[in-house]
Amino acid sequence: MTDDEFSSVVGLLGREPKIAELAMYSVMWSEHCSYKSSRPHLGRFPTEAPWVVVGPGENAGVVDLGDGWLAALRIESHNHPSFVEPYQGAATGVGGILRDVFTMGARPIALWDQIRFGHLDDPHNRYLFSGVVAGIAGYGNAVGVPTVGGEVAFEDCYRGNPLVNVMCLGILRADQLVLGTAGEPGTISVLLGSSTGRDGIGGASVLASASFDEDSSAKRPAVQVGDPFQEKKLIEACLELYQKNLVVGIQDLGAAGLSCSTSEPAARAGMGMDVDLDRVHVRESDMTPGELLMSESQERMMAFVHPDQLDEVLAVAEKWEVDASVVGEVKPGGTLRVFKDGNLVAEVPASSLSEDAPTYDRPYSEPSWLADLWASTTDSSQSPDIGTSLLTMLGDPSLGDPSWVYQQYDHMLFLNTVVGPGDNGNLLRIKGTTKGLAVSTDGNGRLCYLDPRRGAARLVYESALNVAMVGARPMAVVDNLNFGNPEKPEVMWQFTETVEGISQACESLEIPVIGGNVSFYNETDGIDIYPTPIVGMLGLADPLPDRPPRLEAGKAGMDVWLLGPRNGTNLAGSAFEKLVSGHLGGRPTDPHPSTAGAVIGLARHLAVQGVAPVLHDVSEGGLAVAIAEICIRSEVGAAISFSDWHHLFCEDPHRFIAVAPPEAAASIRAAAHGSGVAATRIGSLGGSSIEFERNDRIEGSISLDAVAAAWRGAIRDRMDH
Amino acid sequence: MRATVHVKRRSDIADPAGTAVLRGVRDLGYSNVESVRIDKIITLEVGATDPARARADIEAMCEKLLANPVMEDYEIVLEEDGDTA
Amino acid sequence: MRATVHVKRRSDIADPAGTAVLRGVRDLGYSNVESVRIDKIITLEVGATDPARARADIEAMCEKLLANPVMEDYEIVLEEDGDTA
Amino acid sequence: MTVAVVVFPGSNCEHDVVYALRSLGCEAELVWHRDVDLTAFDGVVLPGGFAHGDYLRTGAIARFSPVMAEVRRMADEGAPVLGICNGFQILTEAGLLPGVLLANRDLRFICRPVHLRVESTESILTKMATVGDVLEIPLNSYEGNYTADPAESGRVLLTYSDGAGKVSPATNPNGSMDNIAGIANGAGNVAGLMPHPERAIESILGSTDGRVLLRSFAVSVAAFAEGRPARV
Ligand SMILES: Nc1ncnc2c1ncn2[C@@H]1O[C@H](COP(=O)(O)OP(=O)(O)O)[C@@H](O)[C@H]1O
Ligand SMILES: [Mg+2]
Repeated sequence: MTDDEFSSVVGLLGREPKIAELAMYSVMWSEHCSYKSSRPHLGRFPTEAPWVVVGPGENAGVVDLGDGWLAALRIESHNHPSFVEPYQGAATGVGGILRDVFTMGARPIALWDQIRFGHLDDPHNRYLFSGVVAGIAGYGNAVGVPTVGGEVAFEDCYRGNPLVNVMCLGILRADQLVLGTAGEPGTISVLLGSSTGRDGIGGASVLASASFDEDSSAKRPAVQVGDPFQEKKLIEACLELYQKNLVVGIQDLGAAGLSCSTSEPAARAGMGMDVDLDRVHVRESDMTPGELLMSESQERMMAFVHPDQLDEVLAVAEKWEVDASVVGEVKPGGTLRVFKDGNLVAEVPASSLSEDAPTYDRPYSEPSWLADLWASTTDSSQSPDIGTSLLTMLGDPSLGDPSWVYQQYDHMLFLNTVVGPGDNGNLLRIKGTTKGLAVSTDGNGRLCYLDPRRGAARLVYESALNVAMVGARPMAVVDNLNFGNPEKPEVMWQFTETVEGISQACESLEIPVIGGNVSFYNETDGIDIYPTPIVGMLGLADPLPDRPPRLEAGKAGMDVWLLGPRNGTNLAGSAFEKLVSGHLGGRPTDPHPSTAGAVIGLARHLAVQGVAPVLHDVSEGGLAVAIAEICIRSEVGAAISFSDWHHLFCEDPHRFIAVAPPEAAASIRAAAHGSGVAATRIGSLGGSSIEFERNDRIEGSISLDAVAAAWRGAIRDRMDH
Repeated sequence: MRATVHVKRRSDIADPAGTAVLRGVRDLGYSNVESVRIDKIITLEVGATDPARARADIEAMCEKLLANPVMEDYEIVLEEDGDTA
Repeated sequence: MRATVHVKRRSDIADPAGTAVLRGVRDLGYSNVESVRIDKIITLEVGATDPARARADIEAMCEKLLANPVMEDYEIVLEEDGDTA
Repeated sequence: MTVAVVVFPGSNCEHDVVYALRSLGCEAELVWHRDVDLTAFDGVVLPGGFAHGDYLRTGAIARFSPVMAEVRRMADEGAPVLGICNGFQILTEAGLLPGVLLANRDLRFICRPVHLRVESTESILTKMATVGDVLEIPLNSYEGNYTADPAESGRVLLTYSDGAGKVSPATNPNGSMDNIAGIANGAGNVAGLMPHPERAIESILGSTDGRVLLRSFAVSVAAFAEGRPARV
C-alpha cells in the first residue's frame, strides 16, 4: 500500500487504522481485487443486450438461453501462482473459477484452459507446462467438471511469466439465480467448506499485483493447496441449498478471503455486518485477526441465510460432510465490525473496502518503438519451399497437435460433449432440451503486440466464427486481459487499445461483454509479456445441429472451398514469419466489421444446413496449415491451387474453409452469394499427399504421413523423450 | 549405498489427503486419532561413491527433483551397504 | 502419542512413480543411481491410550485401511509424547 | 426391478450412469453411501469418480462406506454388481474382485476412446456380446494399471486391443497386466472395468459400443429380479 493510499484510509476512518483494518484495506485495495488501474477503462465495453441477465461486476456473467434456462460464464487468470508452483497454482485456479460460477446458483458443466509458456526446448518450461497441465487435470477431473477445450501457445516472452487462464461455464434454471448479497438485518453468515489456515496470506496483493524479480522467492506466501474433493462436496451442498431455496445470497472466498466475502455482500445489500473470528473453523490455532481476514485458504463459501432456515442449512452441510460455522450476522447501518477474543479488532464502513478503493488514471502513450516495428519487414520476393515451411510450422508446439494436453483432461463427463477438444469451437448439448452451447477461446500475443487494437478485435471475430462453425449464434463474450506493468505508459496504451478493439468488434456484432478479468504485472526482470488478451465466446445453437461439421469428416473427392476474402498477402505477426522467416514486424491487417458479420452468418448457415461436413477457420498458420489440419484429421491428401504463395500463409481475418461433396457446389455458391461473401473452389481432397499447384504446376508437395508425424510429435515428442 | 529421503509437506501447507484419511479413520471408529499426515519416503540405491559426495549429490537431487522446495522440507539419511534390514 | 507407519510397496509390484524419478535423476546426470522407490509414511497423533492398545489399534487400521496387503507391507513405530523432535 | 447407483462423496459419474441405464429402459436410482439398506434393489453400480478424493489409495476409504456391507451381501447372493472405473477400484480394494489398480505407466491421466476386445461372455457385463467383438469405449483414469497375482486374476472380460481386435503391448494404454481392461469374479456376477460404457451409448457423442455392455447388465438384473423371492 502506498503512502497516499494509507492517507485515504486515515481520511475514511478519521483515525489511524488498526492492524487488522490495515490488513483488510491492503488486500481489498490491491490491484487484483480493486482493478484500480483498469477500472477507468473497462466502462468502455458494451455490456447490454436483451438476453443479458447479469453483466460484469458479479462473480460471473449470466445470459438467458430461453425456456427458463440461463448460462453463467466467467474467466480468470492464475499466472503468478502457477509460476511459483505450477501444479497447485493451476489447480487452485480451476477451483476458484468453479466457485465463481456455482456462486451464481449454476451447476458448472465445463472448463476451458488457455495456457502459454516459454519454448519447450528449455527444461524449466517443460516443467512448468507439465505441472500446469497436471494441475488442471488433477483438479478438474477429480472435482468432476470436464475440461472440454482451450489453447496452448509458446513464446519466449512467457518464459519467466507463464499465462494460465481458465474459464468455466455453468447452467441453471432461471429461478435458481443467486447473487452475492447479504440480505436484511438479522441474516446469518455461514462459512462453509475447508478450515482456514495461513495459505496464501496476501496472495492477491503480493503475487498478482507486483512483478517478479530476483528476490521474488522472499515474497512467497504459503502456497495454496487445492482440494478438489472438498470442492466437489461444496458444489453439491451449495446446489442443494439453492434447490431448497435456503440462501438469501452467497459469495465465494477467493482473493482477500473473509475480508472480501463479508464486506462486498454487505455493501451490495447496503448493510453492515458483525463477524466473530473466534467462530471460524481453523486449521492452525494461533492465527492473528489480520491473518484470518486475509487468508486465501481454498474451497470456502460464505452463505447468507435466514435465521429460521439455519438448521436446515446446517443439515445439508452435514449430509455432504462439509464443515460449517456461523460467523456473523447482518446489521443495519453499513458498518463492518470484526471481533476476536471478545475485542473489536476492526470497525470500518463495509462499502469503503470495495467501493472507495483508489483508482488510477495511469498515463498511457503509444510506444516509441511501434513505428519502427511497423516499418520492419522481411524481403519476401523469393518464394519459400512450401512443403518444408509447412512441416516447420506444424512441428512447432504452438501449431502442433495439442492432444498430449487434452487427453489428460476428462472432457466427456456429463455426456454433453458433442464437439470436444481438437476441433474448432466446442459444442455441448443441454440434455432434455433442443439447445446446444458453443464455446471458443482465442488469444494471439504476437498480433496484439504488433497492434493491440486490431489484434484484440480480430480475436473477437475469430471466436465468433468458431462458434458459428458449429451452428451457433454468438451471444456473449468474457475476456481475460493479461498485460505487463501498468505503471509503464506503453503497457497502459496496449491495454486501452485492447479494450477499444474488443469493444468495437463486440459492438459491430452486437455481442455484449458479460465479464472478464485483468492480470497486470506480467513481467520478469523488467521485460513485459506481449499484451495477451484472451477472448471467450459463448454461442447458442437452438436447435442443436445433429451432425455438426467436424475436421475428420473430409473424404476423397470432396471439394475444398475458401469462403471470404482470398487475396491477402500480409504476413505481419504470422506463424510463417515467426517460424520460417524468424521475424516479427509489420502491421497486421485491420479487421472489417461488415465482412466479419457476413462470414460469421454464412458459417452458421452452412453448419445448420449441414451442407459441408467440414468447416475450419483460417487462423494461425494461414490457409496452408488449415488445409493440413483437415487432411491430417480426415486422413486424406489434397490438391490446392494458388496464385501467390503469400496467400497460403497469410493470416488475414474473416475466412474459413468448407469441404463438401461436388453436389453441394450450387448450394455453397448460393449461400455465399446470398451473404455477400466470396466463394472460391480452391481444390479437392484425395491422394496421400498435400499438393500446392500454381498455373497447373505443382510447386509444393509433401506426403500426408510426413505432415502428420510432424504435427503429432510437436508437443508429444518434446515431452515424452 | 542406500539413501533415504524423507520428504515432508511444510506444516503451514494444507494436507487434503491427511484430512480425508483422518475422517476415514474416525469413521472406522478410532475416535482418538487426532491428526493424520501423509508424507513420502524415497529410497535410492547409489553406486559406490564416497559418503560426502553422495550426500552432496542427493541434496542436489532433492533441491531439483525429489522435493518441491516451495511446499516441502526434506531429511536425508545415508546408510552404508548392509547397515540395514 | 505418535505413531509412524511406513507403508512399503511390495517389491514384486510395479512402481511407476519410482521408475519415473529414476529416469529423472539419471537425466539430471546422476548415472550412478541404481534404483529409486517411493513409499508412504503416515504419521498419526493418537490421544492418550496405553501403548499396547495403541499398537493394536494402529495395526488394525493398517490391515483395514492404511495399507493394501495385495501390494504393500507396513511397519509401525510408536513414540511416546516428547520422544521426538 | 431397479438398479442402485451408489454415490460416494467425490463420485462424479453417477448421473451419467443413471441416464445411460434409463435410456436403455432399465430403472436406476441414486443411493447415498451412508444408506445401509439396498433390499429394494436388484443390482448395483459403483460409478466412476474420485470417491473420498481418492486420497491414500484409490477406493481405500470408500471401501468402508456403510453401504459397502450391503454391496457385499448382494454380491454374495448373486446379484449383478458392476464397478466402473473408480467403482472397479473400490471393488478390488473391498476384495470383491482380485488385484489392484496402480498409477498409469506414464503417470498421466488418460482420457480418450480405446478399443476393447471381448474375451469372455460369462459375466453380467458381457453376456450379450460375442467373444472377439471389438468395442470402442472411452477410458478416463489415472489409476487404471491393473495388476494381480496371475494365479487369482479372476475372469478376464475385456482387453485393450487395436481396432481389429489385436492385443499387443502397443495397444496397452496404461501398463495393465496382459492388457486387462475388465474382469469378473468366478461366478460372473461381480464385474469391474476401467473404461466407461455409459459414455458410449449415443452416436452424437461418438460411439454406441457401450450399449451391449450395459444391456448385458440390465438383462442380468432383470433375470436376477425374476429369480429372487418376492419382496415384502
Ligand atoms: N490447453 C488445451 N486444453 C484443452 N484443449 C485444447 C488445449 N489447447 C488446444 N486445445 C484444443 O485443440 C484444438 C486446436 O487448438 P488450436 O490449434 O488453438 O485451434 P484453433 O486454431 O482452431 O483455435 C481446439 O479445439 C482446442 O479446444
Ligand atoms: Mg487458436
